[in-house]
Amino acid sequence: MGIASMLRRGALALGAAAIVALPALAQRNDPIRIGAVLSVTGPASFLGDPEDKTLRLYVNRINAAGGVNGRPIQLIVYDDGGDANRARTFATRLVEDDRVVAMVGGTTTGTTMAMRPVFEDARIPFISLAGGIEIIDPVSPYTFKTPHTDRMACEKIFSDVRARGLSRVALISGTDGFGQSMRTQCQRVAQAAGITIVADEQYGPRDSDMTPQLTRIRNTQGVEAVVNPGFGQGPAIVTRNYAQLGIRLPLYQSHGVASAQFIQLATPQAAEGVRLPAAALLVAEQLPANDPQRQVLIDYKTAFERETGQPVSTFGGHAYDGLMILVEAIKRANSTDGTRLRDAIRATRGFVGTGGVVNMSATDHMGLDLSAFRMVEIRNGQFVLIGN
Amino acid sequence: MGAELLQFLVSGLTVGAVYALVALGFTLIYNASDVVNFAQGEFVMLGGMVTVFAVAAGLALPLAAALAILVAVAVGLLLHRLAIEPARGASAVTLIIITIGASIFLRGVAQIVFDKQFHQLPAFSGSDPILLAGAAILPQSFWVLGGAVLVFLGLFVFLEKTLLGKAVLATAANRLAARLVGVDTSFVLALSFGLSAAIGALAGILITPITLTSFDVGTMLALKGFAAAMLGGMGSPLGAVVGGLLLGLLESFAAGTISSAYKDAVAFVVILAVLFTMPQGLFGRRSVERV
Amino acid sequence: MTGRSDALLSAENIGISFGGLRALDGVGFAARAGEILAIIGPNGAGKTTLFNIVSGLYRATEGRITLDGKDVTQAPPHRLAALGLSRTFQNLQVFFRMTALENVMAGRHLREGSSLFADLFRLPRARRANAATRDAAMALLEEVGLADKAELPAGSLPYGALKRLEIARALATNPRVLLLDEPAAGCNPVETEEIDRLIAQVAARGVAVVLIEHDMKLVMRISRHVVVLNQGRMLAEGTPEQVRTNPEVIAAYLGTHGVKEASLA
Amino acid sequence: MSARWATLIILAVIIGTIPWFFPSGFYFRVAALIWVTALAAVGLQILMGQAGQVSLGHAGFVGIGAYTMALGPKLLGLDVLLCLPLGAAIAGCVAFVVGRPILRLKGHYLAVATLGFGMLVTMVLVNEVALTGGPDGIRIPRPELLGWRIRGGETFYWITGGALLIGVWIALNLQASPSGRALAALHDSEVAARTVGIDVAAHKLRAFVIAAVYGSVAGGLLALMNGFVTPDAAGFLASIEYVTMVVIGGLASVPGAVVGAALLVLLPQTLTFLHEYEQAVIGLLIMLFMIFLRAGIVPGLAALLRRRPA
Repeated sequence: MGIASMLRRGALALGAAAIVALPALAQRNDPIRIGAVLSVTGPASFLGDPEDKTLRLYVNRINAAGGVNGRPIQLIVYDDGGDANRARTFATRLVEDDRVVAMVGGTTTGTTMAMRPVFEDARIPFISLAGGIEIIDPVSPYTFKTPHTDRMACEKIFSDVRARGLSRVALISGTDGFGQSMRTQCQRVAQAAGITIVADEQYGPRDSDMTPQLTRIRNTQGVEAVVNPGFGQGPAIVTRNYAQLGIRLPLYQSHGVASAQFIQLATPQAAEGVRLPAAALLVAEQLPANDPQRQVLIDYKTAFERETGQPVSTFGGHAYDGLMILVEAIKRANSTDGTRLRDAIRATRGFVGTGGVVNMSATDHMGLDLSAFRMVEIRNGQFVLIGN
Repeated sequence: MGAELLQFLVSGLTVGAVYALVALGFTLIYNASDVVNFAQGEFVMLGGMVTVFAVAAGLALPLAAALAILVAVAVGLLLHRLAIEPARGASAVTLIIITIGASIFLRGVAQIVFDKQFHQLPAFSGSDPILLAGAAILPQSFWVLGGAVLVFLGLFVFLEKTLLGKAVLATAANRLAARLVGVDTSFVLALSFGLSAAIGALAGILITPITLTSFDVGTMLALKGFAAAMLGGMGSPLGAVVGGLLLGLLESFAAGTISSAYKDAVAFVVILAVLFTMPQGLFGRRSVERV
Repeated sequence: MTGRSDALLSAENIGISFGGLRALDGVGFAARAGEILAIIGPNGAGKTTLFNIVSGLYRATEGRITLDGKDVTQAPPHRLAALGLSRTFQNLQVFFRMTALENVMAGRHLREGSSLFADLFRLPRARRANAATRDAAMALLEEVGLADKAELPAGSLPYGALKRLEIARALATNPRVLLLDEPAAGCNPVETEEIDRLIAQVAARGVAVVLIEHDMKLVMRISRHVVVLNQGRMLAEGTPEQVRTNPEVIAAYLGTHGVKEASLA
Repeated sequence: MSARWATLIILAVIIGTIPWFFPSGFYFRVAALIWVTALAAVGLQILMGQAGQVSLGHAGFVGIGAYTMALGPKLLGLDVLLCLPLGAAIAGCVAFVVGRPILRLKGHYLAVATLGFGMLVTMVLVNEVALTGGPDGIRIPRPELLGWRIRGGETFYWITGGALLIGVWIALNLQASPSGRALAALHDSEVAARTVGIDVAAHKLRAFVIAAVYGSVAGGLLALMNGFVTPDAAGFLASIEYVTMVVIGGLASVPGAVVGAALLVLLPQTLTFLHEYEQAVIGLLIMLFMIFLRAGIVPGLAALLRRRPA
């Protein structure tokens, strides 16, 4: 081997070393590292994708506006594909390798629960974007969440059912995490809400025809309303099949379909009259001018739709809320120390997000009450806010 | 009661027709190569997604559908040319893993080229259900069933009445012998990939108005289609059709009468029961072990 | 006739149908220790089917098979092997992914007396069994003249060697009855001679050898008794001399060419 | 003999020394994940590579092992560490019962039957919410040994590394033993295997049970180190992944299963920079590996090395 080639190899090795060393140098620039593990692909990509887009969009905006406390934010996003084991690995990576100061993410309750111990052990604040109530009940010191819980969705739906003078409800749920978790919560709160569950059907996350289940529900004696916990394409097919079979009972969808896309997928005719509990994001323009959320919602909606060309969904909104709560907490704490940051997040009061007005406390790591949920009805292909 | 059973029947047949088309795609490629093509579901995805995006881009539905089939066929041929042909002579399991890789690849590309949202297509001839003896049937169901029947008939005529079809059958029966009598088995394999892709894409186009579509619909369909092909007997086109319809019916009747949570389990238990009594499936070649 | 009391293996009145097709009907034979019995007949006569039934791979529709006086008509192949019946195959059934030595070692399966537990944890028992098997297999390879090819993958051996390898593997089970399905097919004269010698050696040890063979020279030279099948039925049976001169056999099977060949033997 | 020891020594050296090069605790986690996944893959290698029986339901046994860690303490009040052998026993029994009828099937029919088994396991885990926590998963208590809480990536690294070493040792023992020879024989020719006295059904069943025990122990360790498990662990996609690992590493090779597992665990970690292109690239790489090293990585590279004398 000639000297020239040896030199060339040496130079290559040096170059490689420089590349490896670069991130270390860059740290002196001191960006605030925020991690996110999202289900951007996989069965929950319907949720994870808008979350991903929202985080990237707003981190860019914040950095363009000068960052937080004069420091830029560095967002590190990993895609867990919906797999809890992989999520856990990425969580470890964020903590051990990327040394993030906080985490916004965890698209599903399953991935969130798998990641929680990593952040709790490392004393790093973790704001989850998943619905399951077990994430924050009982409270873990460093874990927060922004979406309403599925229990709240059930309570909201059931109170609307009662307001219509009805009480006998049939459930048809997806067997995905979202559907199963909400189904369980609905069964738990039914009695207290004065509701009797008279039928309990299920469908797989990729099923393409739910007429057998709905036929069974139709043939069940005394059903007065039908509730469909689920997300993705399942509820759209349920809604279509519901119309196809000519069932006239009130149909309730969950907050899992809270996107204009749902109406397109289910077709406006079939979706006519369907009600669902949703964050105000869907009906931003219909809010009274003095509603504190109105401006926040319209801003987010415009920004998201302009950036992505896709209809806004409440899931992206959860990510917005999580990021903004964190950013405000960093400003208030003027620190990125885990515990001080946690205390600052806990001290969030009157934060106006897309999901509602958030008031956290040491015992409430979500900070939303039932009023944050609005009951909307689909009329003529539009979400319409109905008085409550 | 009768209306209810009819409802399950139509639901089962519609879903089953799609399984049957996927199973048929498996069978064609399997017969030409012993490869179980786990990317078969991606052809269904391509059929639906390309049509959706072509319609959104302003193409008329028939044109969009034709384009989708062309795209799927091109992908099928490329898959054969670039991934299966170079690995010729490798063991069946190696080839199967290649198709699994292909399926991951195609899904990965689809989520970039298209998106990760769900999409719908308008029904071809209205979405007002037809009431038949108390059962509500979507017009699109007839499209699906009719399309499936046409494919079955067309394939039957092709295999039995044309020289090329006979070459395909000969290859399926005995590859070596077929090669000896002058059949270009490599061409037959390419043809099978093209044909399977076309059938899969057609299934995707027909079913999308009922079931919606997204970049990842293929996995579950491949799984069900594979099970259907096994139930019918691998290698038998008739078996693929019967297996597919039977699987669809099993699921719909199980969901409607036994348990909707365990309907897939019921279907699989029946498949296992069939295989235990008929280890080659319903219509599989029952061969005595030659030694 | 069939069913002689001193027969080690006897098959009586064997019949089998495949989907309505009568493949064998009323066929039988008896093999005695130390004796070489040949089964001959034109292609499709049912010789290999008979072997498949006797070795337990197929289940006869009717008939009775006894091994050393025990009724083994329903016994699966591995039970038969344990009782001392082993065989080779017309279309080679070699373990192609193994070496020649390992092929023969696999044939020692029944003699190894190791347990799964011992195997998994490599207990002394398993190691001893392995070593003993290796020595025995090596000796057998020596006997069939393949010792120098012991470590080669079986897939790389020539056809004639594979035939002998199968015999070695069959012998590894310590059989009392050995079924050989065309052991000399595809072998050159030198190899045929070697196989000839090998078969005689085995029989001399007291093994009952049943042979399917097309090579008439070989058949006439080494067998004591010949059974002729035609279209699934018994055509004739007797000493090579009796069969050779049987006009029915000549007409149906041997033909002019065969007669000439047989008379040369 | 020597190849067996060489494999074990190389693996032991790798497990023993790579922690020196780990820049952060995260690498312990990834490496532990490789060891534990490889353990499951080695089990499948015994079934698929040595005995030649396909299983598309291997993750079902991983799931049984993992959920035993959660349900044993919850339902029976058992110590979580006791649940590791319990899970192995349960998986072994399930495999014994299920394997009997299933293993009569061959090739693709066996594939679909094992697929069905895996689906049934997943379905129970998903649907029996009250028992299993449903799709959102269930927590596993943190283990304690003599009052010492087992936790931390480093601890699990050594536990899983040790388990893999034992697993590979056993698999290699089997391969070179009379039982292993019987498996290899029935893999090559069932007919010939039967005629030399090998009870084919019994040996297949043994391989199935052994594979199930491997899967279950791996699942239990995975659950322990995650402290949490969801039905994904038992799912069809996981089963496909195990098959891919075994085939891509080299069906006939025990170390191949380890290499295959390492590859499939590392790919998603190293390709994160590709963002949305990651899936496509992973698919492409799987295809390329199989096209160019069709016997698998380990046998393929070994053949290349042999062809090119040093």
